[in-house]
Amino acid sequence: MNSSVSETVDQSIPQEVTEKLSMVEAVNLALDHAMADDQDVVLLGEDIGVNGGVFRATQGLRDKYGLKRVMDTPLAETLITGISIGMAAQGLKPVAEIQFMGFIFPALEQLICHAARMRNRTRGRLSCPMVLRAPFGGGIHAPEHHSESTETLLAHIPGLRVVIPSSPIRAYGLLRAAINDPDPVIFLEPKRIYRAVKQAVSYGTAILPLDKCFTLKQGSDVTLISWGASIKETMEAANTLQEYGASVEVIDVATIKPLDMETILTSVRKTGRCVIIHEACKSFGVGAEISAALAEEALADLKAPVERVTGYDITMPYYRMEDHFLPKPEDIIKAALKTLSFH
Amino acid sequence: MNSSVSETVDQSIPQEVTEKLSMVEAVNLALDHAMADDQDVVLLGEDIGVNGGVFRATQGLRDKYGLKRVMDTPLAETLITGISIGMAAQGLKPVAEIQFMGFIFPALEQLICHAARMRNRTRGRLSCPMVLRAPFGGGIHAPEHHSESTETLLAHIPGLRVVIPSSPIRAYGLLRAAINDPDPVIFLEPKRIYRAVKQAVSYGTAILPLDKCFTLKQGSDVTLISWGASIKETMEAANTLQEYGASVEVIDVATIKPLDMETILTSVRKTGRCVIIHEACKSFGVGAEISAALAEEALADLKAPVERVTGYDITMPYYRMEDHFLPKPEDIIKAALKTLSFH
Amino acid sequence: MKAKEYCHIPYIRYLDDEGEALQQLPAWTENHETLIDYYRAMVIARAGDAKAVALQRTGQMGTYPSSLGQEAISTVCCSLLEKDDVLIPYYRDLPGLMKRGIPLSDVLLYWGGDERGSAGKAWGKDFPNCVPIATQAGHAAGVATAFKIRNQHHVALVSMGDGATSKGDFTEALNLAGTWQLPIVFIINNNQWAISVPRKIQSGAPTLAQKGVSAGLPSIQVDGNDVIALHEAVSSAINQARSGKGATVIEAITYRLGDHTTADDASRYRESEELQEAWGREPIKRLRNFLYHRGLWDEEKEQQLKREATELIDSEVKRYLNTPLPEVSDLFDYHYAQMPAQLEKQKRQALAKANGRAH
Amino acid sequence: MKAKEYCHIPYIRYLDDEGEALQQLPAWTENHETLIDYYRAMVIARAGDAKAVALQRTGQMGTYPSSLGQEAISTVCCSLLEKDDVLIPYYRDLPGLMKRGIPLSDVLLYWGGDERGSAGKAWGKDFPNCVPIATQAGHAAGVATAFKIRNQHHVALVSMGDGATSKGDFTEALNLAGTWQLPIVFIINNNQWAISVPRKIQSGAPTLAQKGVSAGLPSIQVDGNDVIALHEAVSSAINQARSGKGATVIEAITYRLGDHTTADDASRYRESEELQEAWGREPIKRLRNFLYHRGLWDEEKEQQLKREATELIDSEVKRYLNTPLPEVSDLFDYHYAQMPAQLEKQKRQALAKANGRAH
Ligand SMILES: Cc1ncc(C[n+]2csc(CCOP(=O)(O)OP(=O)(O)O)c2C)c(N)n1
Ligand SMILES: Cc1ncc(C[n+]2csc(CCOP(=O)(O)OP(=O)(O)O)c2C)c(N)n1
Ligand SMILES: [Mg+2]
Ligand SMILES: [Mg+2]
Repeated sequence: MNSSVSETVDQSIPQEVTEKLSMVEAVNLALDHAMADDQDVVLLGEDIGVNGGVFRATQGLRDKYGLKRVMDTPLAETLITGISIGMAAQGLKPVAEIQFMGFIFPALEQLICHAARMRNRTRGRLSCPMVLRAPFGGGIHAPEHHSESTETLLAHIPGLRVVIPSSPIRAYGLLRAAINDPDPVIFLEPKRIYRAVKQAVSYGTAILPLDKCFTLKQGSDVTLISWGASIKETMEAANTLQEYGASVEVIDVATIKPLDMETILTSVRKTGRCVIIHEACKSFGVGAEISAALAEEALADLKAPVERVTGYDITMPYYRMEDHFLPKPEDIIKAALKTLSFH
Repeated sequence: MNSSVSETVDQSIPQEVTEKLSMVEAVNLALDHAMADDQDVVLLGEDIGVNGGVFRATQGLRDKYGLKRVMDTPLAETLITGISIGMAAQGLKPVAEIQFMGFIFPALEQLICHAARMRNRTRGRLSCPMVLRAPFGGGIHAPEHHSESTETLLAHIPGLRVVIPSSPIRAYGLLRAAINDPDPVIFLEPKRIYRAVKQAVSYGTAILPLDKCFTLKQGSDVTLISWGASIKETMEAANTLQEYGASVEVIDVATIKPLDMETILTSVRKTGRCVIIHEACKSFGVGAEISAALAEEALADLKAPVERVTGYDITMPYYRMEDHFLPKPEDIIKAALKTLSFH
Repeated sequence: MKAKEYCHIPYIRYLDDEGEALQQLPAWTENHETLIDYYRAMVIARAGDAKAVALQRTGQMGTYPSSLGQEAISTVCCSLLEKDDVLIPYYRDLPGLMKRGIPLSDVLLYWGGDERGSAGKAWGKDFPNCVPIATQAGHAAGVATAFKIRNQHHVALVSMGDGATSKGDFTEALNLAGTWQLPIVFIINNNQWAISVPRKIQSGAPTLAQKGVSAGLPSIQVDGNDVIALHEAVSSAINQARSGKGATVIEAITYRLGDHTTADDASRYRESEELQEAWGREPIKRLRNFLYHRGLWDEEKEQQLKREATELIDSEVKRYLNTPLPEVSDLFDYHYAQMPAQLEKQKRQALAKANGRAH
Repeated sequence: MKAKEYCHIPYIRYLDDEGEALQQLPAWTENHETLIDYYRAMVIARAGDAKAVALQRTGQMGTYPSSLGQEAISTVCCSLLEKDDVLIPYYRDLPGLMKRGIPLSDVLLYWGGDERGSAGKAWGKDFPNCVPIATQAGHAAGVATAFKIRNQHHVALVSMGDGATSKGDFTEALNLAGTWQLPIVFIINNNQWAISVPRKIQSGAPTLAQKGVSAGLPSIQVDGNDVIALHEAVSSAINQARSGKGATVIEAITYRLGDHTTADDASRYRESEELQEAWGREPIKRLRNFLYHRGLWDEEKEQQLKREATELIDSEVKRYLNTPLPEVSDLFDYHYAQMPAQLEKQKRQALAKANGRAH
């Protein structure tokens, strides 16, 4: 549990690779393999059957595994979550899809009061090995309620895990781990990068730990910390900063809860400078916990105040103006330069 | 908006005082006066009518204002919130009670997707002048789900205000302000101290601002920051620390969102040391935002890392063991001494 | 113990698929103006709807949910509402919104990603579009409660899809409507599909109207492509609500002739035969036949109406396309009547950033 | 268009308030063992319930919701369930839990603020107590779905109060049960009150059973103080579910003879006459009369049963009171199968603190 897991893109290219997959295809493959490996894995959600999900994450799985294992539900997120808990308590491993994270709120009572508590409430007699998947985040010019990032609400809940991949390989490895995990995992898929890059993914692709950050880039001057779709802008910013001569470390948090503060602390103790980037509103966001923990546990090592580059404390604007909300590479660069020039 | 509001306990004792009230009685009086002043104020919730609410916060109001203004609803928190929004959009000022904060989760979709957005969504054409009251917090040996503190979930939502009183006078002044406010306010009542102290409260008691912390005690060595029921333990700790010779400043945040960082920053810039105390789970709690903002904006002034004394990242234990969860004066003292002895 | 035995839901229909009367028509149909008005409204709405789809297809607007084939429901409902009544619509109500006097350009602005589409004066106290399914049912109950508290004889009319009837929000609102005798009309646009989920796997109940039975409410089915049947059902429900006798649930049977939205491809999950058949039942053709057969409509009027529609739509589309971007400050200014200091600070940052980019 | 006309809900009753047969009794009642077993179970449950209230009153236990007067429903339901069926109870199910073989001490531990009350082996796969109203309905639908997926002929039985029928969770689960033909029995303990809210202002529907009609489910009312009627209704519903014919909604009409919980004072909001009347209909007296009149029970048996009950309860209360506090580590150890590093750290802090206090 002590060493950081470095980016697996280059390490885990499996031997039997035939084609490269986008992130949403990697999700599909992970579901497929999990279902093939374990009869107890079942899928449920709105439009996941013949339609294959509105983003096609479950495409082809109904034909392959049948109606009993790929279930189109009525339109009711409270219900989807409630029955997942009921099935999980009987030993099935439901993987439920919430069509967009903006519609996850009816699920919260079930998640907070039951999924997160079943093991503790019964001292291990019953448990809740379920996964709740939801695409999230902005930047695809979607309608109202289709672009929010509210991972903080889930991260605050004891008993849940919250996982966010940012590449096809990590999507595959983390989703398979999430399904294997005996506890409830919220798996949030940054839909802006669903089809951004392709990577070779196969059955041999590594299953990844659920409590480890990924160090995507090593450096010594400043640590950029992000997750999900913002990893894209973060890497762009890192590359530009590198051109300016700064040595940049980039961490993809990926496992938001439990938070792997050890990897983060080790990095920031080294660099002394840190910028945290996320799409969610700033106040009371996940960035706050990371920033607070850094200052509490590594105050002496901080050469500059931690910077947060985030969404504003406003409702996600409709799409004409969403660009004004989302963190941009230049915002990240500016914040990094501010920490670098701090004295 | 620039100066801190200092504790009003001593300032606002009104002339026509006849008796001293507990906090829950002050809530009742605030509701009574708001209803007398404004025909548009209506109350709704479960058991708030003839029963007067399970904590008696609405006692006597149904008889006084009638069935149309004090409405017992069916058992449905989603509905309670939804109809409040509908009424508010028509210009009424609904004050809804959620019986315990542990049952607020079905209300979140309505709060997040509608109450918080109505003004922004319609660019001010419609608005949502509602108040949602809920008793919260542990320490009264209540059953499961009756003792949680999940204020963070609400604080992260743009468009909401979150207010938590910690004395009868503040309960009165803040609740009257919340009802007057043209936007949705979540008003969380720390039930552990519902009847802890009595203060003189009357119609003349000051209506308080909704975006200002209260400085309960001035000092120069360390700032203790808390809200709600934990103010009790925080004040006890402050008094003990004072006996030890430390000069302690105590801030009751009271208005969790929007957060009055100005008052907090001014204090911590002065003392250089800070302990944040809350009952909620530590990770991703309100304390994280305060701690992060302090380190980001006052790094140079911090003489010691900020300390957080909070609940653990676990489900609120059933009552036999809840004492192990709740912050105690000795925990606060220990943390304060740690910051005081830091070098 | 078969459920069907416990429950009888009436079904109202006046015109057959070809627009022929199936029974004696109600007296009000003698006044042809109403029927012609319905026809005109539906034709204009369909043209506006087609334009919205075209704007999306040509990259000039975002995702849009077409109301193709379902024009009758929304049109009749909103024609029968009075000005002080409140409409609580859902996202497939373009025809009704236009009937309420809301400019097409507002609706295009909304789907074009601009909050100002729900801001205009024409909206009155009507609710903006509602995306989170069935949540608007609670708002309708709240609006109706306000009417009741204030002794106002207004009505709240709320629309939703067949899928929406599965969400608890809907049944919670039904229950309250029954308990408090609220002046609401619940209208279900049963277009047979909730995205890819067909009606029969949305609910095992033989009708969706019978959801109202759970709350003790009068509940009926109506041919949702038959303006006469709709007019009968909705006007009677509105009268009942207005006179203090409580709410009604109306399930209007229709068909979604288009994709769910422009982001959807219905051919993935539904048979083209089903679609072809449904075209035979669509409401505009039906009413046109009726009017033609009675000599109330002719080709000249049709052409004139089409020109009118085109003219109106062109000018509204122009207004939409010419609407400049909102101010960056707008993103901040409408969150609170009194802007918090921290938000003020963020607003300044955003403005500075926007200025920086502009230069 | 009166809702009542659309909907007929049968009402089953065999015994009158005094325990006299109102109609020909079902054949199974000839086997007296079942009825005697019901009687014994209800008497023991009522004694256990009274003890729980007494423990709370004397400061030895936390808030407790008494099942006084409602023993028949829970007792009959849980007697008819098989071992591999799954019970999804709510907080007023002490009689049924005891019938399922769960020690009274477990239930006391739960209300005594100790998670281990839901941990014991005797619980099998049954669900622990559910506090957030109606949320358990979704769990039942999930359990039943699991049975269906695995081709297991088991049944999920879920109980809830009259108030719970207003919450959307309940109707969402009903709808799924109808759509997927799930093996569920929904049993509504209609004790006429949801804390201070009387049945008639909980819903305008003439029956709560008809909530099932909204989902196309067979739905009946039964006298909830009449074990024979309950047995008929529940066993038929269980059989139907077990044989793949889907779910049933049973509204059992009873009365909450006690306060809502020990934290409540019902005299604030309900008339004592209503309570007195309800005592005349309570289930234990009724069955006792029936058994006495048929010579199946006598004073000696009654005394013997009371002694048994006292003995059992005393020993369970002793076990409860002698249960030492849990370990502090328990607060942490059951959140995740694999404890996260950060939680491990917090656990060490908590243990250190606890040790510090102990010294
Ligand atoms: C709470 C919620 N869940 C999911 C969605 C995504 N979604 C949008 S429309 C739709 C189907 C709605 O079907 P129906 O109610 O029949 O209305 P229709 O679109 O057919 O008019 C879904 C699942 C949503 N908007 N809100
Ligand atoms: C979601 C939720 N809201 C509120 C409560 C508080 N509460 C506990 S019991 C109760 C009344 C329940 O009445 P009913 O369903 O009739 O069951 P009964 O207690 O009468 O058996 C309420 C409002 C709760 N437990 N859960
Ligand atoms: Mg539909
Ligand atoms: Mg009840």
